[in-house]
Amino acid sequence: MNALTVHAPVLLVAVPLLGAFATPLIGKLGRGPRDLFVGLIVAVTAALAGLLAADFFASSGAPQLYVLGGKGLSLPLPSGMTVPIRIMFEVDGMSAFMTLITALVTLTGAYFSFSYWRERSGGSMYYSLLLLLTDGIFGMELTGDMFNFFVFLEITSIAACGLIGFRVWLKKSQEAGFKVMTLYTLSGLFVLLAVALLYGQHGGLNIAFLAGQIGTLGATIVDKVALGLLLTGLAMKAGAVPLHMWAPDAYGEAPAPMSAVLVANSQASLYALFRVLFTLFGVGVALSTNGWIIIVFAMLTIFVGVTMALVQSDIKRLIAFGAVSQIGYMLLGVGVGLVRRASLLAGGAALADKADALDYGFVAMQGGIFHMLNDAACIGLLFLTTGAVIRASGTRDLNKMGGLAHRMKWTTIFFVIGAFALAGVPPFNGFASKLLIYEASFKVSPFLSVIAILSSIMLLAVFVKAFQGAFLGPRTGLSDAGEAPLGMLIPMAVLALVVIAFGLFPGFFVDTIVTPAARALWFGRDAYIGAVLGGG
Amino acid sequence: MNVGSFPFIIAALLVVFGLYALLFKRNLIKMVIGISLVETGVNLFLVMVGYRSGGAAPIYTYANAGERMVLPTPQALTLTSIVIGLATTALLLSFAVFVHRHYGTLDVRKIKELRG
Amino acid sequence: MNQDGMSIIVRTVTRFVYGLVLVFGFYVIMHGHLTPGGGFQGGAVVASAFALLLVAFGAAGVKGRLSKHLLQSLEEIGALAFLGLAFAGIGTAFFYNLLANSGSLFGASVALGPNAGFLNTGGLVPLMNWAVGLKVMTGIASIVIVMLVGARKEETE
Amino acid sequence: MRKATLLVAFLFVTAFLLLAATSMRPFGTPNDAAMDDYFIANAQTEVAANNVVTAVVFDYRGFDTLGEATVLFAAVIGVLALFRKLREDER
Repeated sequence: MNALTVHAPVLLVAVPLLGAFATPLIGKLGRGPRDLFVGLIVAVTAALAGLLAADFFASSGAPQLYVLGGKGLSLPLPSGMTVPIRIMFEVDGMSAFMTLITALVTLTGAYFSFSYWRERSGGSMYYSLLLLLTDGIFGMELTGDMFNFFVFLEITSIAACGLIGFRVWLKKSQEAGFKVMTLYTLSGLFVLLAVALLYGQHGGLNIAFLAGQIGTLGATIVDKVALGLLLTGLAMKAGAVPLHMWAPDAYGEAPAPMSAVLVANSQASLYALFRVLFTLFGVGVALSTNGWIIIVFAMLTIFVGVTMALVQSDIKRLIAFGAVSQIGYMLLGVGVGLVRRASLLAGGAALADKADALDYGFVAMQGGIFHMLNDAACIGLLFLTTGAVIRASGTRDLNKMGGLAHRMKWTTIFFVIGAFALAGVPPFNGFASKLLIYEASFKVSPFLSVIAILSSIMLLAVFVKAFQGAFLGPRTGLSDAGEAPLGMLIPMAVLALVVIAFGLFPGFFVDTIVTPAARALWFGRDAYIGAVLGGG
Repeated sequence: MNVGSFPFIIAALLVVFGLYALLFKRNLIKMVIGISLVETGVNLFLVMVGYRSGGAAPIYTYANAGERMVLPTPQALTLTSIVIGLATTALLLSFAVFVHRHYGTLDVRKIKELRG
Repeated sequence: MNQDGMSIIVRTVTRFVYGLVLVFGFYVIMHGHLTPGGGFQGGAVVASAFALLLVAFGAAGVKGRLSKHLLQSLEEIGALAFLGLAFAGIGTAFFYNLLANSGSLFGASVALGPNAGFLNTGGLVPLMNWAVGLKVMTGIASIVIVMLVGARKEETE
Repeated sequence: MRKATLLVAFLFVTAFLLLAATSMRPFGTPNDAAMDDYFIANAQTEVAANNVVTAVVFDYRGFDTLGEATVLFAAVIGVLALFRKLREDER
C-alpha cells in the first residue's frame, strides 16, 4: 500500500473541492484554460476512484479506515476510550462500488458539457457547481459519520439546485429550482433531526459506534423515530414514490448532462438508505417490516414512474419518469434481500459466509446493486442523447420533432442502445440485472415480479413511442441541424460501450465488483462495526 | 431543577409550526419562513441535547476552576447547521425572486406549469 | 425610500457605527480560539457592516467601494486557504493540526485548566479562523449585494 | 383531496415528533458524555485552544467545517449564477 492508496478516500473529496474553489479564478483566464483545468480535475478524480476501487476489490475486503486529523490513520479510538472522537471515512465494498458509479457519470457528464455548454454564459460557475455536486456525492458515499453525512447531503442539495435553476431564462427551471430546493431542504432537516435524536440517545455520531450501541442495547422509541425520519428523508432525497414530486422536475429541467449526475445523486441517497437499513439498524428493530416498507415503496415507484412516462409528450420529462421508475427496481432488489435476511436471522440461522451466497435474498441484493450501476450507465446515455437531440432540433416536444435519424445516425444508435438497455431487452445490461431481480422476487411473491416485468414491457412501449416521434418519420423543418459534435459523441460512445460490455459479460462484473458490494451489506455489519470499535 | 422533557417538546412544536407553514401556506416567502422555522426548531433541539444541568460554556478563558461544562459537540454541530440554513435560505429566496420575475406572482396555486 | 439609500440620520449613524462593527468583527475572528466566537461568527459580523453600508447608502452609493468581482475573488482565496491549511498536515492525516504545541507560530502550549488566554496558541486553529472569516465575510457580502441589486432591478423594470 | 392528504401526513409527523420529544431522557442529563468529556479534558493539551467549541469545530470535527464552508461557497456560486449577466440569445 503506497501513500496514494492510503490517502485515496480523502483525496477523492479534496481534489474536486480544490477544483471547485479554483475554477472561478481560473475561469478569468478564459474558456480554454478553464476547460483544461476542469477536465484534468475530473480525470484525476475518476482515476482516484478507480484506484480506490481496484485496490479495495483486490484486497481481502476488510473495511478501510481513514481518521481525519488523527495521529494514526487507522487508530479510530484514543487510548482507553470506547467512543470514536474524530470524523472518519470508512470504505467497504458498497462504498467503493458507489464511487465507481459516480466517477463514470461525472466523467462523461463533464466532458459532454465542454461541447454542450460552449455557447452559454456562466461556464465557470457551472463547472464549479458540477464539481461541488460530485464532491458531495463522493462524501456521502465514503463518510462513516452521521453528521458529516448530513453536511455532504446539503452540499449536494445546494449544488444540485444551483444547476437545476441554472438556465434562468426558462420559466419552468425556476419553478423546479424552488420546488426541489424546498423538498431537498426538508429531507435534509429530517436527517438532521434524526442525527440529533441519535446523538441525544447515545452520545456519539459515528455510524459504526451508533450501530454497535443499537445492537447491544436494543432500539428505544427514540431510535425508532430516528429510523422513521431517516427513512422518510432519504427516500425523499432518492425520489421514491410517494415522495417523488421533485424528481421528474429536477431531471427534466436541469441541463442534460447534469440530469445524469442528479441520478447519481439519488443513488447516493439510496446507498445511505441501505447503509441505514443494513448497518445502522441491522439488528434490534423489526427487520422484515423495514423490508416490506421498502418493497411497497419499490412497487409504487415502478408503477407510477412507468405510467406517468406513458402520458408525457416532452422527451426529457418522459426519460425523467423512466429514471424515477428505475429507482424502484433497485429498491425492490434490496427490499427482497432485506426481507429474506430478516427471516434467516429470525430463524436463528447464522449468515454463514459461503453457504448463503446463493440464497435468493442474496441474489436479489446482487440484482438491485448491479442495477444501480446499469441504470447510471443507460440513463446517463439517454440523458446525453436527449441533450444532443434537443440541441439539434430546438424543441423538447415529441410531436414537433421527427426525422432526426436521417441527420444524426450515431445519436440515433446510442438512443436505441440506451432505451433497450433501460427497458431490459436481452443483449444489454439492464436485462442482466433485472433478470436477477425478477427471479429472486418471484420467490417472495409472484405478484411482485409480474408487476416488475409488465412495467418493463410498458417502458419499452414508451421508448418505442419516443423513438418513433423523435427519430423516424419525415424530416421536419426543425431538424436541419447535423450530427452532434464529436465532443458530445465520445462521452455517449463511452457510456454505450459500458452498457454493451455489462450486457455481454454480466457474470464477470457481478463476480468482481457487485458481489463484494452485496456482501458488504449482507454479511458486513459486524466487520463494519469491528473495524472501528475493535473485536468484531 | 428538573423540568423533564418539557424543553424538547417546545423544540418539537417549533418544528411542527414550521411544517404547518410549509404545507398549508400559499405564498412562496411564507414557505421559506416555514423552512426557517423548522431549521430553528432542529437547531434548538440540538443545543438542548447538549445541555448538562448547571453547566457553563466550555471555554477555559477566565473560567472558574473545576467548573462543570456543557457538552461542546452539539454547539459545534449547531454552528454548522446554522450556516447551512443561511445558505439554503439565500438560494431559496433567489429562486423566489426569479419565480416572481417569470410568473408575476408568488402564489403557489398560480405557479403550476410542472404538473403531471 | 429613494434609490440611493436612506435618510441623513441613518447615513450619519452608519458612518459612525460602521468602523466599530468592523473592529468588533475582526476581534471576534482573532480571538476565536480563546473566547466565544470564531471565523464564522466574526465573518458574519463584518458582513453585517457591509450590509449596513448597502442599506444606508444604496447600491449606487457603495459602487466604487465594494467591487463584486473583488469580493468573489477574495472568497475563493479564503476557501482555497482553508483547504490548503487542511492539506498542510497530510503527511500524517488530512486536517492534522501540525502547528499545535510545536513551539513556532501559534505553537505555544497552554496551561491546563482556567487561564487568561494567549493569542499565540491553537496551532492551525487561528489560521483557519482567519481563512474562514475572510471567506464568510466576502461570501455573505456578495450574496447581499447581488440580491439587493437584482431585486432593485426587478422593482424598476 | 390534496389538502386532506397533506393534513393526514402533517398530523402523523406531529404525533411522531411529539412521541420522540416526550420519550427523550430528561433535560439536562446526558446519557453518555464520554466523547464530550474527552473534548473538555483534552482540548487544551491536544489543540492548545482555550475555547473547546472552537477546538471541536476546527480540529476534532474540522472536516465538517470544511463541508460547511463548502455549502456556503455553493450557495454563493448558486446565487451569483442566478443573477449573472446573460448573453443576448439567452433572454
